[in-house]
Amino acid sequence: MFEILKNKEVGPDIFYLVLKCDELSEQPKPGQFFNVKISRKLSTDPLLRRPFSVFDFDEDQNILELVYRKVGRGTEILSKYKAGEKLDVIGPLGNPFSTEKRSGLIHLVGGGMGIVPLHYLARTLEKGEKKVFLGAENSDELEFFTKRFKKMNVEIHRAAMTEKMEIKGSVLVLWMNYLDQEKPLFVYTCGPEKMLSAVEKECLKSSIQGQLSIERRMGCGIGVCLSCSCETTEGNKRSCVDGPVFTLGEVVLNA
Amino acid sequence: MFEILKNKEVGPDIFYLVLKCDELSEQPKPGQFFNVKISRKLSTDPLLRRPFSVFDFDEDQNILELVYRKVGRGTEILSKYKAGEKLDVIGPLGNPFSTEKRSGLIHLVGGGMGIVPLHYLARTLEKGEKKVFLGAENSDELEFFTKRFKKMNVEIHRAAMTEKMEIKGSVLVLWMNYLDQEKPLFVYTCGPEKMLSAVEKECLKSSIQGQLSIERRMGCGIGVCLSCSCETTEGNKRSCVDGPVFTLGEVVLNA
Amino acid sequence: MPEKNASEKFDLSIDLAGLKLKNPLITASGTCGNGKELDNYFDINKLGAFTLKGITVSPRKGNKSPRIAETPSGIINSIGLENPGIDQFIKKTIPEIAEYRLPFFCNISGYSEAEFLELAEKLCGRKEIAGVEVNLSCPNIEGGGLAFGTDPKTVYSITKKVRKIYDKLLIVKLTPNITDITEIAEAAESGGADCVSMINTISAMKIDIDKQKPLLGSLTGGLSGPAIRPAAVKMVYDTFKKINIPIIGIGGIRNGKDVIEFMLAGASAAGIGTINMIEADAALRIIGEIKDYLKKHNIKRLSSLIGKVHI
Amino acid sequence: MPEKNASEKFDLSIDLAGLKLKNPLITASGTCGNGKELDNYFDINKLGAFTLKGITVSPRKGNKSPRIAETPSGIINSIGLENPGIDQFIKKTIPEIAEYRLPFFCNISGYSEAEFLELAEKLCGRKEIAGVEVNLSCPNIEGGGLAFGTDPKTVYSITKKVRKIYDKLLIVKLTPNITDITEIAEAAESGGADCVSMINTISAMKIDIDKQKPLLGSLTGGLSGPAIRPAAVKMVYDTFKKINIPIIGIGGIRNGKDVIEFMLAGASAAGIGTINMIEADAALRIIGEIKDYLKKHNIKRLSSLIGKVHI
Ligand SMILES: Cc1cc2nc3c(=O)[nH]c(=O)nc-3n(C[C@H](O)[C@H](O)[C@H](O)COP(=O)(O)OP(=O)(O)OC[C@H]3O[C@@H](n4cnc5c(N)ncnc54)[C@H](O)[C@@H]3O)c2cc1C
Ligand SMILES: Cc1cc2nc3c(=O)[nH]c(=O)nc-3n(C[C@H](O)[C@H](O)[C@H](O)COP(=O)(O)OP(=O)(O)OC[C@H]3O[C@@H](n4cnc5c(N)ncnc54)[C@H](O)[C@@H]3O)c2cc1C
Ligand SMILES: Cc1cc2nc3c(=O)[nH]c(=O)nc-3n(C[C@H](O)[C@H](O)[C@H](O)COP(=O)(O)O)c2cc1C
Ligand SMILES: Cc1cc2nc3c(=O)[nH]c(=O)nc-3n(C[C@H](O)[C@H](O)[C@H](O)COP(=O)(O)O)c2cc1C
Ligand code: FES
Ligand code: FES
Repeated sequence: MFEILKNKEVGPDIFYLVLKCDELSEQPKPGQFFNVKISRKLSTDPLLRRPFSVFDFDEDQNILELVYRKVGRGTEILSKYKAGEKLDVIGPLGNPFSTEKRSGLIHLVGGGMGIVPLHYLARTLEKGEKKVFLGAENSDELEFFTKRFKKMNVEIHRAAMTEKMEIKGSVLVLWMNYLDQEKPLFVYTCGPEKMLSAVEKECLKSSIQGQLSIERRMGCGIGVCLSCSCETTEGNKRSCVDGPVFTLGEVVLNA
Repeated sequence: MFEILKNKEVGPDIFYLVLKCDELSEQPKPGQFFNVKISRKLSTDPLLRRPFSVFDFDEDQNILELVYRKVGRGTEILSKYKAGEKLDVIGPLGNPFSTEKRSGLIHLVGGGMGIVPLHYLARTLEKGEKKVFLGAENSDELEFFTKRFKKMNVEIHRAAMTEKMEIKGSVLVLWMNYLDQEKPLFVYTCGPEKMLSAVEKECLKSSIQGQLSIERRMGCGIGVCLSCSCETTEGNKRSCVDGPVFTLGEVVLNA
Repeated sequence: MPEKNASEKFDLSIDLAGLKLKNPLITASGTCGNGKELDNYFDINKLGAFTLKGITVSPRKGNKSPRIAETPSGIINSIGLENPGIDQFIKKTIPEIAEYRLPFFCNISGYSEAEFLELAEKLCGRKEIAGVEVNLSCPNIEGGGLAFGTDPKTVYSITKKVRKIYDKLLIVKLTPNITDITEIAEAAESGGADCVSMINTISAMKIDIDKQKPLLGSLTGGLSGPAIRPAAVKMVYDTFKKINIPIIGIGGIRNGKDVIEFMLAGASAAGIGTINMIEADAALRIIGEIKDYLKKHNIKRLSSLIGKVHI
Repeated sequence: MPEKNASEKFDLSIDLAGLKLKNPLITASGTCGNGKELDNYFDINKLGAFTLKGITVSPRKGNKSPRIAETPSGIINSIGLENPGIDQFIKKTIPEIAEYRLPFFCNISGYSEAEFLELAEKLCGRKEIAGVEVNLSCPNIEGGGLAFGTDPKTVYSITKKVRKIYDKLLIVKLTPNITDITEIAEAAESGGADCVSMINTISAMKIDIDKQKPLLGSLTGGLSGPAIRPAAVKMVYDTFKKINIPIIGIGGIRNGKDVIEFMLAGASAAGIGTINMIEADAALRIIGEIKDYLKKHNIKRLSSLIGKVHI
């Protein structure tokens, strides 16, 4: 059981959840996720856990940060929890981003809540030249993320669908503008599958290596139920334990 | 939604729950109960509400006091709620004790959590001679109740099953000792059905009038489902709306 | 700007085999009393229709208590059709409901074909009653073996005979404790039912592990509440493909989204049962939630959603 | 004081048609992977037995995603028996499980009688496998109409033929989507099954009301989890009266009390499914809770509870 230190709205229906987690078996890596039980102890509804990516982690104090959007029943109930209450959380789970040192430009392309794991990733890739491309519906949704990305050594580019930031439109278009001028060494991406698919296509076309993180509906999060199977070049894989991070080109995406 | 002001253990597995309830449609009367939803908003488990008798009510400040024993899943979850949280509660429900003025001795006989409604009843019957007989497993279970009854004009007699208080044994035996010496004008009783049945028998034998409050497993608490039916001299009645308070001799008890 | 105002108006009305309901919400039998209990909490005239408590020929005391047990997101009941019998019902209940302005359905249960016919006959011509719901499915009754509603031939026969006698809305209520519920629905349709209502409760039991005895006085009972909704939706979905009469979807509805789910699956109306036991005025909230959905999706007529998932 | 210590020891062992299990907990097929996944969280040798994921003759990719939906206190799955096929299973999975010291059961699904026989034949004589569970009940497979397990004759025939080929523990797994599950249990017993396991999932569906489409890729699926427990307990209770072979009770078990409930109803062992997806090491907690119950009630042998509610 992890104690809630903070659970507050930081954007339109976007919540920032900070947990004190002293009994972690291992330090989370970027791209991994935690699986949160939403119901109270002894209640069986909602039954399934909800997966959330690591937004940040402080290894000195064992403080885990998550960011989630209120989209349905589970996240709505979660948003009502107060500081001081405890949550039943398991993790870290899943296959992380590769964070080996690379000497060259790195792009991080995130859409919507897909931005979350890229934050911890960018923090971990501390050294080295990085550009992060953030997209959302409007600038309010990006405010909290921007504030946090500004604290680190990374160049930030932003697009919103309903108002002009660097451009008005999708982050994909914004990113492709840059791709016309420069060829990154490696691309990390997370967001809606349509976006992932487009990013992947561009990268493969230009022989740019990279990784994506996908969000398939999960049952267990620990590899036992096959709810999260995705088709890959090597047959079906489980996105919870074999993913959520995959190499570009590996997974058949629902575009 | 009523705000929880206090929810703390005041005896072995016995909790004292204080609620601020400003939107009450009417002031509760002794013997009435409130029906408490245990699950969080949007959760459907536990599904049914749990009925609890009024322990006390402050009409100036709209403060409702309940006392409950942790016996199962619902009360266990309830015991975890903290001050500041809100509870979905409906009431007051049910048919109350008659509190007409009576000039004569009144006995109140309560066993276990059956003591709860007798407290508010005794408070309401402020004037007039009253003796209250309290029974429980041990003195710890009676401590909180005793403290509260001491604050009012009432003579207190106590029995415990596992240790000697006024006697060691059941409150029934204790009460019958007094009954040998005096004939009350009216008897109110609440507790296990076996006890109610014995009290009723004694009263009917000695032509003493009185009322009892029974606890039947309820579905709705508002008279729509017939889960709580009990057989009476006038056919089936619903213990939630026609009761929980009945006249001695009216209900067929499970002795 | 009259258009804007107009676009805020939603048509929740439903045509139930010729009977017009102002909205799809119908109380499910046995969970809502006979009107006045709920009317303490809200104006029941706001409901689409009201199904009364189950009625039998002779008075019944019902089952031994306890009659209710809680299970995960559900309840098991074994009320056992406690009711004063049809004659008392006609004398006392019918005059009581006369004061309300909404259609009332009478839920009838028999222990033989003859009893169903007797009940239908006695209700025939009662202007206060808009329809009869034939309960072929109550699993609580100790009437030797399975419920009437598990055999298509019996269902056809009872429906046909009741149809001959009863000229207003005839609803047949289906039991889910069956391999293929669509066969029974087809039998009811062939027999002349105007619509089917589904589902009744799922056979279930709970054991008191401390006493090492069944918890309910009658040993077993019927499961209802949100727990059963996914099974009920599937049955409505399957049945919609097979019959041409309207379906009243019932089972675990607790909010407007659930009503929409049943309607998309094929229901024309929605029965609300267990939720009323927890929240007496749930119907008011649900109507609001249905409107919110229509608004969000810019849908004018709720009835346009019926069976839409099949398209 | 040796007596005191002795009274703290409980015998949790169970005799499953001659196979001795150290405790009644058996993983339910498809919800627990094939051993190593759960072994990351606890020593799976502590389980009574382990049922492996469903296997078919040919490899299967499973159903389209989404394959899982949440419902009140339950889930609907439509995995669709994704598996590598029996040959790959024998080559890769069997060597992997060889390292554990507990009985493994192989859950087999066929699309024809012949396939069941082929599967049984290939597993026959494999010392790593203690038994075969014949899944006649999976509702997910689009195999034309109802599941094998809804017809007593088919069940009898398949059981009898598999029995001829397969000499170790033969479990027949029953579907709850049926009017009378006891008929099927009797057919399995007559066919020579050593025990039955029950229940598989209940047919169900969920609709995505915003997309106005079924939520699951395969449209419908099977309901499991606490929601179905009351129905499962009732079926075990009914079946216990009719057959003389042991029952593995499955359906919504989440704690020790639920195991006790199933055993009182008539189960000799308990399958744990959905709970493992939420709490990987639930089995350890459950074993502790069973001991707490035995202690509280001063019961020495857990097996003394089997069917006790019938007495
Ligand atoms: C690996 C992974 C990491 C994620 N990280 C984040 C994150 O950091 N921040 C964030 O806001 N969201 C994240 N999500 C999505 C998040 O899990 C869902 O938004 C959330 O589970 C929705 O729950 P709900 O009850 O509010 O919605 P409901 O729609 O009511 O949920 C019903 C069921 O569907 C599942 N579900 C619904 N939407 C999704 C979805 N998009 N992906 C997967 N399952 C879904 C739920 O888990 C639940 O089982 C992540 C998902 C995955 C798979
Ligand atoms: C009119 C009335 C007034 C009551 N007042 C008090 C009170 O002031 N203080 C107090 O401690 N208890 C009181 N009770 C009993 C209290 O309602 C139950 O102890 C409580 O509902 C148990 O819930 P649970 O989930 O912990 O137990 P569980 O056993 O897990 O409950 C399961 C179900 O059984 C019902 N149930 C279990 N025990 C009882 C019981 N004894 N009576 C009725 N229903 C039961 C529950 O409501 C629930 O629906 C009262 C009961 C009634 C009917
Ligand atoms: C307490 C109770 C009493 C019921 N009585 C009847 C009845 O008399 N006749 C009938 O046809 N169905 C009866 N039912 C079944 C309901 O009408 C309904 O079909 C079922 O509860 C499923 O809907 P729900 O999940 O919304 O409750 C009863 C259900 C409950 C819970
Ligand atoms: C994800 C999932 C996969 C399943 N796969 C199988 C299977 O392959 N074979 C089978 O016989 N049952 C399968 N089942 C059914 C379970 O074994 C079990 O019978 C059912 O889930 C009820 O138990 P529970 O409520 O404890 O989960 C599966 C269930 C789930 C949830
Ligand atoms: S979610 Fe269960 S295997 Fe991935
Ligand atoms: S509890 Fe429903 S009528 Fe009394």
